[in-house]
Amino acid sequence: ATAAVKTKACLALDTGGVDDKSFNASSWAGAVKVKSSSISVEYLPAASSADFAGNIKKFVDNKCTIIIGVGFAISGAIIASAKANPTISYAVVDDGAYDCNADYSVCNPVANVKGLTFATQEAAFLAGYVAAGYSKTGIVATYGGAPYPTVTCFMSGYKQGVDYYNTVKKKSVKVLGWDGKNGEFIGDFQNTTKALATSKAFEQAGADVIMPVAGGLAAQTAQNSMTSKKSVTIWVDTDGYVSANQFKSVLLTSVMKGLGEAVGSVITDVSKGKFTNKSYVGTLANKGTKIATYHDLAKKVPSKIQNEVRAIAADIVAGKIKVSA
Amino acid sequence: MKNKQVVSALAKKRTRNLVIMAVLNVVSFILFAYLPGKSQNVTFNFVLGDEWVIIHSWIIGSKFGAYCFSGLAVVFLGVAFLRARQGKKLGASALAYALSIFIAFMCWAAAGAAISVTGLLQGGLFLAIPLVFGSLSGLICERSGVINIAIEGQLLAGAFAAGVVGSLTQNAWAGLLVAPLAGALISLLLATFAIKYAVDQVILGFVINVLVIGLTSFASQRVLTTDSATWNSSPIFSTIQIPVLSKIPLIGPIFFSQTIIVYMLYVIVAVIQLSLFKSKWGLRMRAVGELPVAAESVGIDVNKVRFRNVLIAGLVAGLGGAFFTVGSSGAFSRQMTAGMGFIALAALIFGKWTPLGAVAAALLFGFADQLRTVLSITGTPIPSEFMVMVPYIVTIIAVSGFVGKVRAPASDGIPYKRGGSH
Amino acid sequence: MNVKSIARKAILPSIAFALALFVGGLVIGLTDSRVLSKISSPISFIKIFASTVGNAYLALFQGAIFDPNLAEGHSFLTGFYPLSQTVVNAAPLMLCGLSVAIAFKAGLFNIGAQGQFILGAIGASYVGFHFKLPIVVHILIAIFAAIVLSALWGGFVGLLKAKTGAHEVIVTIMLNYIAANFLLWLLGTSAFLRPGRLDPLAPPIAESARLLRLFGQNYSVNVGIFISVFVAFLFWLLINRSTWGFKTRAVGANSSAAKTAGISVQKITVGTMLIAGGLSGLAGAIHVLGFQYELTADVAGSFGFDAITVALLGRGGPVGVVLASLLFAGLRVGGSTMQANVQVPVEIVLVIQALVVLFIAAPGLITRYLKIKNLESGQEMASKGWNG
Amino acid sequence: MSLELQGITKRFGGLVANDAIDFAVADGEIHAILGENGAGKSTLMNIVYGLLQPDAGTISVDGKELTIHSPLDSLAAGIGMVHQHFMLIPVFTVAENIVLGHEKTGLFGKLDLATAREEILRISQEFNFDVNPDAIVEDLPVGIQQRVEIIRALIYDAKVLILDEPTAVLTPQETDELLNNLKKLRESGRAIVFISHKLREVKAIADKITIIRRGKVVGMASPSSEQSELASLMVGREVDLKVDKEPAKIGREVLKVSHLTIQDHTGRTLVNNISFHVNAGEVLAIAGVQGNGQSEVAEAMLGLRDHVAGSVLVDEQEIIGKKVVDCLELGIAYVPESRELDGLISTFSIAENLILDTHTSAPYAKFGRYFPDAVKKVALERVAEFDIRAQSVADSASSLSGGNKQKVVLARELSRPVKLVIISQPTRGLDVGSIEFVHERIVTERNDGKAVLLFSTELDEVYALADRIAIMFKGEIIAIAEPTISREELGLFMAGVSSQKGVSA
Ligand SMILES: Nc1ncnc2c1ncn2[C@@H]1O[C@H](COP(=O)(O)OP(=O)(O)OP(=O)(O)O)[C@@H](O)[C@H]1O
Ligand SMILES: Nc1ncnc2c1ncn2[C@@H]1O[C@H](COP(=O)(O)OP(=O)(O)OP(=O)(O)O)[C@@H](O)[C@H]1O
Ligand SMILES: [Mg+2]
Ligand SMILES: [Mg+2]
Repeated sequence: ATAAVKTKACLALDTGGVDDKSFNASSWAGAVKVKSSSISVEYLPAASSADFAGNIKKFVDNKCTIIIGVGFAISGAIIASAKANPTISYAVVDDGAYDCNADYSVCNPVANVKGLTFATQEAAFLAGYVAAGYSKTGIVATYGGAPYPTVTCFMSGYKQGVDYYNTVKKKSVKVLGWDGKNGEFIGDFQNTTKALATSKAFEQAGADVIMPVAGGLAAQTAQNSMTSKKSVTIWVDTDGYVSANQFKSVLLTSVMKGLGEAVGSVITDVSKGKFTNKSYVGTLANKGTKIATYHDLAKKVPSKIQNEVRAIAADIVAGKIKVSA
Repeated sequence: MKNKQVVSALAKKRTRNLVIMAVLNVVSFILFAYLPGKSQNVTFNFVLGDEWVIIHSWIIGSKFGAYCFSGLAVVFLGVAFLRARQGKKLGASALAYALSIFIAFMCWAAAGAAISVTGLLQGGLFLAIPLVFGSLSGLICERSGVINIAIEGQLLAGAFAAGVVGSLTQNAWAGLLVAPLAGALISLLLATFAIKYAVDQVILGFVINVLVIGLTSFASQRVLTTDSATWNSSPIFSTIQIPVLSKIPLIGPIFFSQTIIVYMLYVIVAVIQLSLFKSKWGLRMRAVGELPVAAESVGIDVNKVRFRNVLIAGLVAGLGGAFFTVGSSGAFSRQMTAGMGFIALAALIFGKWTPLGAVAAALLFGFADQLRTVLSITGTPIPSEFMVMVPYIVTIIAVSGFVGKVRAPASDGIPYKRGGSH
Repeated sequence: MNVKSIARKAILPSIAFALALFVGGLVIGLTDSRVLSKISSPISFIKIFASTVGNAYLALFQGAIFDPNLAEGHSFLTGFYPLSQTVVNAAPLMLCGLSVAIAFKAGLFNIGAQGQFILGAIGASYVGFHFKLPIVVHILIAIFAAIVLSALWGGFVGLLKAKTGAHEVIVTIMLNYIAANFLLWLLGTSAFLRPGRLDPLAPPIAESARLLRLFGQNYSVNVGIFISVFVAFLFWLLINRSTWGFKTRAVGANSSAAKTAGISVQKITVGTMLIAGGLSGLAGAIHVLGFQYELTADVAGSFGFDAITVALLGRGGPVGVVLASLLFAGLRVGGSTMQANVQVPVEIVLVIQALVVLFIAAPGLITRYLKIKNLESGQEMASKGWNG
Repeated sequence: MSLELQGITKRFGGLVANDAIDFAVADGEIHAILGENGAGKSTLMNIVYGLLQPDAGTISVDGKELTIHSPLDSLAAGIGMVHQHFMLIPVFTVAENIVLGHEKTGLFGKLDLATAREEILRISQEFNFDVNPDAIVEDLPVGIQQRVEIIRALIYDAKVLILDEPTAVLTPQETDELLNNLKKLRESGRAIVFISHKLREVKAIADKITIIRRGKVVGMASPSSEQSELASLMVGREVDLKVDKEPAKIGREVLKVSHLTIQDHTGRTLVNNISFHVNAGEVLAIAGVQGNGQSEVAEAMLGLRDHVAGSVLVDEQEIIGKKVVDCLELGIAYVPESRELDGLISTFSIAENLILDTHTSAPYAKFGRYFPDAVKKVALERVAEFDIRAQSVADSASSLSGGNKQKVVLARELSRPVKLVIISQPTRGLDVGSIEFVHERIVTERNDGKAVLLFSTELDEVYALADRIAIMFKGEIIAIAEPTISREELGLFMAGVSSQKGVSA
C-alpha cells in the first residue's frame, strides 16, 4: 500500500465571512470535519465579489488539489479558472456550475467542476406541513434576508407544504411573508432590530410558527419566541437544537441543508481519487436535505402529523409529490 | 409700468402644498376607492393583550372606507384652503387631512386583511427607539454648535460595549451601565478633534463612523465569534408592565409595557425638552451654539461648555446603543445599527433641531418602517425591494425642505477660537 | 505643481500613515489571545507581540505588492501578481476618489459615490451583455450609458440641494441605500436574469465590451488604470485651467461672494454633482467591463466608501487621489490575504484608513506632539454645515 | 472707582495693535479714546474686558493690580462694556440675554427670569429706555439693542463703563439722548470710557481725550481743543475731509426704481414700495440708520434678492427677474457692503479676486479655457493703478489690510465699462488715507458721467459725496433732500419724523 496522496482542499468563501452562521460557516465546518493527516483544508474570505478571481488564483498558485467555491456568485470565477487549469478539481456550492454559451442556449458541465446544489424546498415542504399541523391560529409565517433563490426556495417549499396540508385537510391555514413570488425580506443579514420587529409583527398578525431564512437574524426570531411565548421558530440550514441550543425550547424543527456533508464528501472523493464532475443535488432521497426531529416539542406535534410527514417525505422521494423551487 | 405683488416663499410653499394635497386627494379617490374591483373587508384590531376595556375590532368595506375617508380628506383640504387664504398656518387641518388620506390608503392596501393598529404603533415605537436616542444626541451636540455625523458610531459603540459587558458579567444592567460610557468615549474623540483641533466636523463625524465600524467589526470577528458563549450572549431586559397604565386600551400596550431602556427614554426626552428652554444648562447650550463670542463676553467658557455637552450627547447615544444588544437581541453583530444613526440625523433636521420635533420625526420614520413590514407581510403588490426603500425615501422628502426652510443653530459646525476677531 | 511642493505635501500623509499603522498594530496585537496569554512576562510578551504584528503586516505586504512564494519556480516578476491586483482595484477607487474630490472643490461632501458607482455598473453591464456590437464601439457605448445614468443619479442630489437646500450628506447617504436595493430588485427582473437561472447575477459582459488586459489573461490589469490616471489629469485641467473650474473653486471657497460676482451657485452645485456622479459611474463601468465581467448584488464592494477616505488622504488634489487610491487599494487587497494567512480580520484596514484621515485632518496633533514645523495644513477640504 | 492701564501691548502676528499704551480713568469722569479705524481702540478695550489677553502691561482698578483672564474677572472687578459689535444672542429674549452668564435657578434648576425682568423695567424707567424684557432681540432696532447692552452693564452694576463706538448705529437724536444718559451715569459716580472717531461727539461729552494712532498713544487733548487739531493728531497729518467736487453735470436718467417692494422668505416686508431715480453724472446717497432696508435695496439692484416686486430700470432695461451676471453685463459696478463676505474670496489670490466677475471674458478666458498668466499680468496693472499695498498678487486676499481689500474690490468693479456704480458703506473700517482715496475715486466716476448710487450710514460721508440725499426709514424712503439740508433735519428724517418741510418723496 502506498502512502495516501496528500490532498489540499481550499475553500473560496463568499462575502459574509466564515462566521456568517450560514452557508459559508457550514461549508467550512464540513471541510474541517474531514481534515486528516492526508487532507489539509484552508479558506479565503472575500470582502466583495471583486476578491473572487484573486482568491481562486491564490489557490491555484498554492497548488490546491481541490478548490471549492462557496456560493452561486463565485461560480463564474470558478469555471473560468477551471477551464484554465484542467488538472485541478473544482466544486461550487449552491450552483450547478454549468458553462453556457453567449445566449445560454446550450449549457454543459465542465470536465473538472462539480456543482453542489440542494433541493431544500423538499425539506421545507415538510416543515410547512408540520407548521400548518402545529398552528393553533391557522396562520404561519416566513421571511428572508434577501430575495436570493437559495433563500426563496426554502420559503417556496414551506408555502407548498402548507397549501398541501390545506388541500388534504380541507383547512385554510394562511402563510404570511411569502405569496409564491413576493414576500417579506429584511433587506440585509445585519439588521437585528428590523428582524425582531418583523417577528413581532408576524405574531401580531396571528402567526404562531415563524421560519426565518436570514442567516444570523434567525436568532432574533427565536429570541422573540422565547420572550413572547406566542410563537415557535423553525430553524434553517443546520439543526438549531445543536447549533443554537439556547433556543431549544422554542424550536419546532429545522430545515437542514447538508452543505457540510456535501463539501466533506467531495473532498474525501478527491483524496480517494474518485472525484467526478457529476453534479450533486441534495434531496430528501439522498439526505442532502432533511428536517430535524422535533426534539423538545415532539409532544406538541400530534403524532398523526408526524406520521403523515414521514409518508409525505416518502412520496416526495418517490416523486409522487412534486415540489418546485 | 408693471407692479406685480410679491409672493413670499411661505405663501409659495403653502400654495404648492395645497396643490400637492389636492392632487393626492384625487389620486386617493381614483387609486384607493374607484379602481379596486370588488370591495373586501378590512379589519383593524386595537387589542394586544389584556387591556381593561376591549375595544372591538373595526371592520369596514375597503371601497366604502376609501370613499369615506377620501371624502373626509376633501373637507379638511377645504379647511386648510380657507386658513391659507387668511394667511394662517395649515397646522391641524393639514394633519387631519393627512390622517384621512392615510386611512383611505390603508383601506386599499390592507383590503381583505386584518391590521393590528396597536401592533403597528408598538412596532413603530420599537423601531424608533434608537432613532430617538440618536437624534437627541445630535440635538445636544448641534445646539451647542458641534455638528454630529458620528451618531451611527456612538450607537454602534454603545451596542458593542453593552453586548460584551452584559455577556461577560451575564448581567444586562452591567451592559446598560457601560454603554453610555462607550458612547461618551466616541464623543471624546469627536470633541477633541472638533473643538481642540478645529477639524471639519462633517468630515470628522464620517471618519469616526468608519473607525468605529472598523473596530467593532474587527473585534467581533477576532474575539466575539471565537467564543460567543462567553463574549457575545448577553441576557436581555424583559418588558416591565407598568401596573395600571399598561392596561389602558391602545395606549397601554404601546407605551407602558416596555423595557427599562424605553422608560429611561421617556425621562430623557422630558428632561431635555424642559431643560433646553428652561434651564441654565439649556440657555448656555443655545448661547454657545448661536453666538459663542457673546457667550464668552459674559464669562462663559464656550469650548468648555461645548466639550461637556458633546460628551453628554455621547452618553445619550451610547445608552441608545444598549437597546440593540441588552435591550433587544442580546448578541452584538457587525454593523447592527444598519445606518440608523444617519436616519436619526435626518430626524433631527426634520424636527428642526427641537427635542419634540426630533422625537416626532423619529417616530414617523419608525412608523413608516413598521408599516412597510406590516403591509408586506399581509401582502402588497409592491416588490419588497421597493418597500425596503420607503424609510429612505421618506427621509429624503423630509430633508427636502418639505417642512419649510429649517435653520440650524447659527454657529453649528463653526469652531470657536478665543479672542478671534468677529 | 512641482516635485518639491508635492514632496512637501507628502510629509504629513506619510507621518499620518505611519502613525495609523502603529495604532493598528496595537489593536492587532492586543486582541490576539496568544499575545495576551504572555502578558505576565514582559520580554516574551514584547517578542510575541512584535512577531504577531510583524507577520500581520508582512502578510499585508505580500497580499498587496510582492509575494516571494509566487515568484519561486517562476520568474521573479510573477511575484508581483498581488501588485497587479492592487492596481486593478485602484482604478475604480481613483475615479470614485476624484468624484468625492471634485464635490469638495465646490464645497459639497459627496458620500454618494457608492450609489453612483452602482448606477454606472448597471448601465455599463446592461449594454455590455445585452447588445451585440463591434469591439471599441461596444465599450464606448457601455461607458457612455454608465456615465449618463450615474450623472443623473448624482445630479439629482445637486438639484435637490440647489432647489430645496436639502443637505447633500443626508440625501447621498439615503440614495446609497436606495441604489443598493434598486440593484437587488433589478437583478431579479427578467431583463437581468441569466436565462434559466434565478440567482441575482446578470449575464457576463460580452467579449466585445471587455477592456483590454495589459499583461495577458493571468493578470487582470487592464487599460482601466490608464483611463483613471488620464481622468485625474483632466480633473486637474478642469479645476485649474477652465472657467468652470474657476467658478467651482469660487463657489466652494465663498459662495456668497461668488454669487455677488455673477456666478450661479445653483448651476455649479448641480453641474458639480453631475460630474461627480459621472466619475463614480465611470468607475463602475471600468470595474465591470475591465475586471468583474458580471453585475452582482455587491458589485460596488466598498469602493464608494473607501473613496471618501481616499479623497481626504489625497487632500482633494488629483495627484494625491491617485497615490491615495493605490495605497488604499493595496490595503484592501492585502487585507484579505492577511486575514487568510494570519487570521487577522480584514476590518483592521478600515481602522487604519480612518486613523490616517484623522491624523491628517488634525495637523495640529502631529505638529504638536512630533514637533514637526511648517507642515501643509490638512484642511484644504471643508464641507459646509447645515446652513451653508 | 478708577481704572488704570500701564504699558498694554498686543500683537496680532506681525501687526502691533496696541503698543505700550498707558491710560487712566477716574470715577465721575468720562474719558474718551479717539482714534481712526484700526488704531487699536477695540483691541485695547477687549483686553481690559478680558476678551483678549495682553502680551504685556498691567491693569489695575482702584490702585489694585489685577489679572484678567476672562470677562468673569472684569465683571467681578466692576467693569462693564457696551461692545462695538453687540454681544447679544439674536434669538434670545432681552431677559434671557441679560441673565446669560449670571443665571439664577429655582426649583429643579428652573431658570429664574422674574428678577431680571423687574431689574430691566426698573432701569429702563430710570433712563426712560422703554425696553420690553420679553422681546426677541433680533426683532429690536439696533438703537434698542444697544440700550439692552447698557442695561446689562448697569444691572451688574459696572463702576467702570466702556462704550466702544456706541454712536455708530444711532441717529443724531438718539446720539444726543445717549450722551445725556452718559452724563447722568457720570453724575452717579461711574467712570466712563467713551470710544469714537467722531470728533464732534467726543468734544461734546468728554472730560479728557486720549488719542491713539497705529496702536500708540499720540497724545492727550482737552475737549476745548479745535476739531482740526484733534483730527491731525488722530491721523498724523493735516487732513480736511472736504472732497472738492465741481457741480454735477446731470445727464440722462440711468437708473429708475419704481414701486420697489422686497420681502424676506417668511413674507415680512423689508422694503415697502419705494421709488427713486439716479441720473448720469450725479451721486444719489441713500442715508439712514443701518438696518432700515438699505442693504436689501442695494442687493435688489443686482438681482441678488428673491421676492422682489416693482420695477428697476437701467437705461430702460428691466433688471428685476434678471440673473446677476446679466445685471453686471448691463454695466453695473457693484461694491458690496461687506468686502469680507461678499466682495472677496479670502482664500483666492489677489489676482483672482481682481477678475472674479470678469473671469469668463478675454484675455482671461477663451472657449471655457482659463489663462492664469493673463490674469496675473492684468492684476499687476490694477495693483499699480489703485496702489494696492501687497507683497505679491499671488498672495491670498486674506493677507491684505482692510483698506487694501477695499481697493481690490474697487479696482475690480471700476475697471469694467459701466454706467451705474452701486456702492455700499465704501469706507467702513478704513483709515483716513484709504477713505480719501475711495472718496476721490467715487467723485471721479461721477465726473466721468456715471450714475452713482451710494449707500452710507456715515453722515460725514453722505455730506461729502452726495448731490441728492434720500433718507430711508423702516423700509421706506421718507424724503429726498438736497445736500444743503441741516444735520438736525436729516437726523429727524432718519428717526422717521417725516412731518416737515424738505422735498418729501
Ligand atoms: N483678532 C485679530 N487678529 C488679527 N488682527 C486683528 C484682530 N483684531 C483686530 N486686529 C487688527 O488690529 C488692529 C486694531 O484693531 P481694532 O479693532 O482695535 O481697531 P479699532 O481702533 O477698534 O478700529 P475700529 O474703529 O474699526 O473699531 C486692526 O489693524 C485690526 O485689523
Ligand atoms: N482679523 C484679522 N486677522 C488677521 N490679520 C488681520 C486681521 N485684521 C487685520 N489683520 C492684519 O493687520 C494688518 C493691518 O490690518 P488693518 O485692517 O488694521 O489695516 P489698517 O491699519 O486698517 O490699514 P488700512 O488703511 O489698509 O485699513 C493687515 O496687514 C492685516 O493682514
Ligand atoms: Mg473698534
Ligand atoms: Mg483698517
